[in-house]
Amino acid sequence: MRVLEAIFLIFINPLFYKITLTAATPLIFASLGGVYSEITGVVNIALEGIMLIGAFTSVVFTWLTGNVWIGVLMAIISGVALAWLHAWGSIKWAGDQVVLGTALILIAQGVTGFLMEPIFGKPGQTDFVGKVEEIKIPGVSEIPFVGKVIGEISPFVYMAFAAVIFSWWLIYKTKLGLRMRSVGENPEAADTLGVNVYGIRYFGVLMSGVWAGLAGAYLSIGEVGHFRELMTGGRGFIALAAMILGKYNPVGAMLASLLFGASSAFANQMQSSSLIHVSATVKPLFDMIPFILTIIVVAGFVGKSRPPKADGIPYEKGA
Amino acid sequence: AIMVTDTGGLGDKSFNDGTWAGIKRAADELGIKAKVIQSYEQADYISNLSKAAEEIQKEPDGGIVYAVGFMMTDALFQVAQQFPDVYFAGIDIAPPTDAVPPNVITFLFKEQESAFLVGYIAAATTRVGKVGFIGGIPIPPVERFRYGFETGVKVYNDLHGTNVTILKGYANSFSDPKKGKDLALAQFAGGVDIIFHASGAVGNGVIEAAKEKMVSLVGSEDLSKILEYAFDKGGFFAMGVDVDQDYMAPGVVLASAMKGVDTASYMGVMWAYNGEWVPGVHVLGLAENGVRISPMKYTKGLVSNRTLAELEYLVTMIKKGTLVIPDTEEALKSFRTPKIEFPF
Amino acid sequence: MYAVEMVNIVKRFPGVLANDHVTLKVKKGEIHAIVGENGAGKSTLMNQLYGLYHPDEGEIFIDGKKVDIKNPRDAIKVGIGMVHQHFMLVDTLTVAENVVLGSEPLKGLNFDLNRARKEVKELSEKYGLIVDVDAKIEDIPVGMQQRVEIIKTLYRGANIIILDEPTAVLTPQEVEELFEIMRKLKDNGKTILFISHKLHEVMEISDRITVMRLGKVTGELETSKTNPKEIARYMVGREVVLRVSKEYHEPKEVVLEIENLVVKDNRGLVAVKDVSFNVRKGEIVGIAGVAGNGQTELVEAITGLRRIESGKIYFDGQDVTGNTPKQLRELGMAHIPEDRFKHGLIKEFEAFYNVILGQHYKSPFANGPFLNHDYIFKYSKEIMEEFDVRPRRIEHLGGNFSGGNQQKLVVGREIRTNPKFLVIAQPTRGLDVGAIEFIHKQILKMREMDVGILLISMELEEIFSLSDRILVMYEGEIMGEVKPDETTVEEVGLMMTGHRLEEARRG
Amino acid sequence: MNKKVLAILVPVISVLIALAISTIVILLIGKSPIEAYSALIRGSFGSKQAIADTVIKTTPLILTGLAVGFGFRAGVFNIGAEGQMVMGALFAATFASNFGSLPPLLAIPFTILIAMVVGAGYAAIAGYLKAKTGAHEVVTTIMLNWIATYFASYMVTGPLAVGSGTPKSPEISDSAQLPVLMKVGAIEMSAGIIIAIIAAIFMYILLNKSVTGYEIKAVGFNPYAAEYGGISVSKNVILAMAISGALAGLAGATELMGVHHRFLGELSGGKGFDGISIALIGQNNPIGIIFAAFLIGALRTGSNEMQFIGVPKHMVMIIQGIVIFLVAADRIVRTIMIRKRVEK
Ligand SMILES: Nc1ncnc2c1ncn2[C@@H]1O[C@H](COP(=O)(O)OP(=O)(O)OP(=O)(O)O)[C@@H](O)[C@H]1O
Ligand SMILES: Nc1ncnc2c1ncn2[C@@H]1O[C@H](COP(=O)(O)OP(=O)(O)OP(=O)(O)O)[C@@H](O)[C@H]1O
Ligand SMILES: [Mg+2]
Ligand SMILES: [Mg+2]
Repeated sequence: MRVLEAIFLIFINPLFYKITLTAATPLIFASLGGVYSEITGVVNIALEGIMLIGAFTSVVFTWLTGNVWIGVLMAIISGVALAWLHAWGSIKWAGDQVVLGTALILIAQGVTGFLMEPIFGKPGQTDFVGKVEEIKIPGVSEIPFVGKVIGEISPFVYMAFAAVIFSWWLIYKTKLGLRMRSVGENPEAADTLGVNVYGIRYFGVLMSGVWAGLAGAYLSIGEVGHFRELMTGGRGFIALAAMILGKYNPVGAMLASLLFGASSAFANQMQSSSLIHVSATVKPLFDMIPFILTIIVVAGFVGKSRPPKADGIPYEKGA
Repeated sequence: AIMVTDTGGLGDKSFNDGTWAGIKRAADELGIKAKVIQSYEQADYISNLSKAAEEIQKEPDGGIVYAVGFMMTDALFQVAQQFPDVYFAGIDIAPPTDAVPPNVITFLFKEQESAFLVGYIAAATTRVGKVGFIGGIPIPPVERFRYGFETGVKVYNDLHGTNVTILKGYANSFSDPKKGKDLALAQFAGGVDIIFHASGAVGNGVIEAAKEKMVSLVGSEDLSKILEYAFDKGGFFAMGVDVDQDYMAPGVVLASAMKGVDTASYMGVMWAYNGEWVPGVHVLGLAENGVRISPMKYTKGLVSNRTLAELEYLVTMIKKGTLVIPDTEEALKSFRTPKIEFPF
Repeated sequence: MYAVEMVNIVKRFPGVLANDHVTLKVKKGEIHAIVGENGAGKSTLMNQLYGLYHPDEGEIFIDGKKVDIKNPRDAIKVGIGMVHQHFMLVDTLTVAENVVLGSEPLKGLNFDLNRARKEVKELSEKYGLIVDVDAKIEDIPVGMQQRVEIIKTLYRGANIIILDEPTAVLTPQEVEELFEIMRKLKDNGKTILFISHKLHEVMEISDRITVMRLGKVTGELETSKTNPKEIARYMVGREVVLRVSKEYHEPKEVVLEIENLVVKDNRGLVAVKDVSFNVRKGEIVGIAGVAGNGQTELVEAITGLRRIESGKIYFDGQDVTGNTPKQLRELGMAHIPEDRFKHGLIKEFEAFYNVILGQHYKSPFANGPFLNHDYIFKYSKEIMEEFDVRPRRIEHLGGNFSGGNQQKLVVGREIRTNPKFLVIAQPTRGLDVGAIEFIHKQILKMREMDVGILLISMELEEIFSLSDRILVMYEGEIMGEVKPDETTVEEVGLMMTGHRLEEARRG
Repeated sequence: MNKKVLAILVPVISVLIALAISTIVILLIGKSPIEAYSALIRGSFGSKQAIADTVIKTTPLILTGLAVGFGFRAGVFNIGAEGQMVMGALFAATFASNFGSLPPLLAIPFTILIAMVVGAGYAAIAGYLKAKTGAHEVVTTIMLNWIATYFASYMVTGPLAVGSGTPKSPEISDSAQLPVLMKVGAIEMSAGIIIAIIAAIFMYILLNKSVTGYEIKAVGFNPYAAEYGGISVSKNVILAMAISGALAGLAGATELMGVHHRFLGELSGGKGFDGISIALIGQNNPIGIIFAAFLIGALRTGSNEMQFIGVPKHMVMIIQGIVIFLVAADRIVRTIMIRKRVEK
């Protein structure tokens, strides 16, 4: 009974919904990045690395210029730069996309770790360098309950949802989107119609750099205002899972990210509930909830998620 | 002197950084070389310590090898046996057996003592009767911080007839600040107003969460405005760990439970070179200046003078040994607040 | 004036001379057929015209003007459109989207789907190419997919349209429709290049014919002045029997008995409705029908690949309802599947692994848990020899054989299991006349050896020439049973469109 | 140039290019590249100790490489070797601390068996879900990794925890420890490498000589054709995952029984993920995987020596990253080689 009461209290607490949103935001961005890349046919396991680079660069430039938005911009640029390496290796040189992705994660981890000392004069983590402030929307923050959820929240959360809408529009409503979907599914067919397969794939991968870079920027200057080595904590892989769970669709990826955000917010609140009496060392086990829930959802409700047919296969003309 | 880090590496703002600071200070004073090797994975410990010991053997004046972090316990003792002519020191390392070889010293800290003090402050300062604790992974030093914190709250309750309760949580990580922030926000949502963290970089997120909540309440990041508000109405606070983290969010970090790792490592190097080597385990607490609490540069005004005076008194009791803070789960369970009569 | 002139085209692939100084001249407004054995170089020649490959030597003239076609975009510019042997469609997109892909109409920033749909509808009406503009490609039948391909070329304003083996996957009705469309296109002034292995089709539709063999042109014929036998001789370099003749052979006991079988398709709709029939040893029962009338599901149910909703299957007197493919194989059933890419072959396996699929775990192919490679190599050499699989390399990967040779591998594998009963679906789809002759002979040989055979084919000619009895399927039901020499193509055709035997007889 | 020569030359040249790129960085931080690289080589091959170290590092990498590689051959992407390795080692450690009464001849195979069975079972969860519900194994194995990590962390800080230092399980019985092949100082090179090589041979035979291998490959290449050929697709998907997981569990066993002798918090240390690139660099071929693992193992060992001359550990991650990148996009290297030859 106590447990039910605890759960009930969690669900009626507006902060649960706010933490859900902020926990989901980096996943939404990163899984969108995955969607862009994979619907054009390039597997992108490097999201974790791109996020890390984005988190790092945004802190560096925020620190150098004092302007967080320059930090955000540079996160996007650096994300695109790393994504470009992925595109170059996997599109131009037809390399194995999974291996290239893991290589880029290593490179991102190495480069960010390595540059700490020369740039900040100390390794490991930086001091607080500044943060994108939460925005307060006057009307909204007065609404009961809702105001507590989104009345004062990071602009990145809004950006994430805007990005989903934008992406849905781009992918399903524009000529570019049509071409993206076609080169991921049947690049030969697209090629015979004069669609520039390589160009579109580059676009998809570079866009994944934009989104994953933003995901990284959110984690550092969007949330905590500093950089710590490996601070992405595996979210790139979770985003990958969210993308598959969301069936390679921006809206689906968003829903999967929200599911994940909600269950980790739930796990956090369960740990922090004064109604649940377990020994302190058992508490870390609550963190398993999101992962178990995801398995149940993917096995029980989602079933087959079919990747684009040409996903992961380098396109070579005339083969 | 050569220091081998655990896989956390330099930049943890905790034992690796602290040890390195102390070694460098000693090396500068002595005019010797100091080096650091960072371990990539657990399997590196033995080979890195062995290599470091070989390096030291080449030095005409000898030297000392530092193993930093409880993860290196087994490796340190295995390697030290192989190099009896090289001095070894371990930070945060408890010997697996009672017999410590003559070439080894290890330092342990009574984290519980400094955590006791911040727990006491938290209990005295909370306006809602609820405080929080966030740990990284429940490893022994983290747990000792928790035991101390819980004891501090309990003693305050017992002495003042209050009923301050504690929410506890762990991040399962030492390096994910976002997780720390989410967990802290969850605890704030659960009704606490002060959170003590012992969670490495995760704590940066905890501090950020408190700051965000506080700034939102006050409507300004200005220190004097924050303090003014806090003095009148309370607010949201974090408490730091390992080093003085008060500066990370002035006015919001109420106090930090510090651990003098640098003092220990400085001492070790000095002993090795000055021939004052005292092998064995050195447990450093308040009495030995191994742990302490931050001077509360910004926030002293938020804690009542009476509380500060009580703290002074409790510190002397601990130093004298008349108040023993539990360092195990069992000791915590059976801890009963002794009779304490403040002389004022 | 020629619409297309390809002069002295040479194209080499590693180790293969695919086109050896080929010259092809196509008049404006004619339907020009190109025929030749599998691997003769027809597709290669057309791919160069469409800019997918670049010729090593030779020149191309369009309407008398020399052109250099570097990629499909160049080809589209000079008015060439191509419908490939393997369709170039994006399965997950709709018909309209597929058609306009690469030259999409816009409305502001948005892709103008409505205009695309309207334009596709207009084209479809103008040429009688019936398509559902909003259906996804993966949901529509092959015939419609082909019409989409043709619309694609028209949408881009093609005047010269290449159709590479368009009829291989079509039902006779669909072929007729296609020919109607081709005539309409011709009337509209379009020039058509038409590749086919079916000589009667070539005779029916084309104006002139170019015959290829081993990368060279062996003949240029006026359709009105030639006949199938002559074409076949140019193609194969010898006399070919175009229609195998069979002797009477007394059928033995029943080997397969189907009772009231009901099977559902992938979408969960009933595809086989209450079907009953039997097959005896030593006889060939042919199932005729337009594709998509439940034949695929019927075959899959019989061979254990698909769940049965109700009804019974008896094999050799034994109830085998619900048995797995493995159990059925062990009882002596063999299966030459309709889709050799999907079911028949593992493209990544070498020929020697492909020929043991289904028997790989049995002695002498395996010794306990291990494969017996010595025997496997020997066995696969024998099969390749006996069934004339080219190239004769047992380590060649399944996917690297040409379609005809892949089919021979599958046929060889299944026949060599010495089955009691053989299910054969579309055995000669896409094969040249020589290969068809060979496979038909093999099927009749099995009949002589008292194997019961169930033959599913969309080629009425094939059904008529091989079967002892013909069952006609329509919408999952058997419309009637006839003997080939007691019926006519017209009667079967009527039954294929949903008339029961009695109605068809009445006329 | 024939294919085999190229297959060896490409990684070698990739290493050279990666070194060339990092030379620039080393020069930029004011160190000598020659010194750095001779340290790298000395560190990985320069002494008995170095060689032993390299072998110790290579062993688990071979096994996780085989695990992932086997999965790829069977058409499943087992991104969960990490979790399977952890679970295998954790359960083996739990039981093997009580094997004191068993002779090594029983205790060793028994411990190995536990790790393999647990690894197999854990992976089979993902296999089962894929076969029965179509759940994508990349999603489920990523999730299972996290669950394993948290579970293991809980076990060594809670129920299994011993001592006051490291979160760790009790030491496994002596009889369950792998025999030491070579001992240099405190560094013990165990028979783990022999187990890894046997596993590679086993995988080679299984894939290339056995009926099971034939069926697993058939299902991986074309499940429709496999089913048509009488091969059960769901059985083989589960089996393939299980075998892959057993190999990952074996990696956990050799780390447990040959290196740490107890379960420690960071036992896997990302080796399951390393397995992905090792498998693919080795082209999913057992022999290739051995060489790829050796390449990465040697780079890692050598990197520690580089730290002595002041090149930070991150440099090696970058070098490794570049090597893996170039091996994946091997056409870059091939193109460079062809251009070079044309110039000549
Ligand atoms: N991509 C390729 N790589 C290597 N060789 C090829 C390739 N494409 C075709 N060939 C070679 O060119 C020859 C001609 O092939 P092509 O596909 O043009 O034959 P075809 O006449 O179209 O046969 P079919 O009637 O079966 O369609 C083949 O025998 C083959 O050896
Ligand atoms: N990637 C490849 N590598 C080597 N040879 C190939 C490759 N692709 C095709 N070939 C060769 O090209 C020839 C023709 O291949 P293709 O797929 O066009 O067969 P086809 O005869 O046209 O098939 P169908 O009978 O279905 O028309 C075959 O002889 C095959 O060996
Ligand atoms: Mg062809
Ligand atoms: Mg062909």
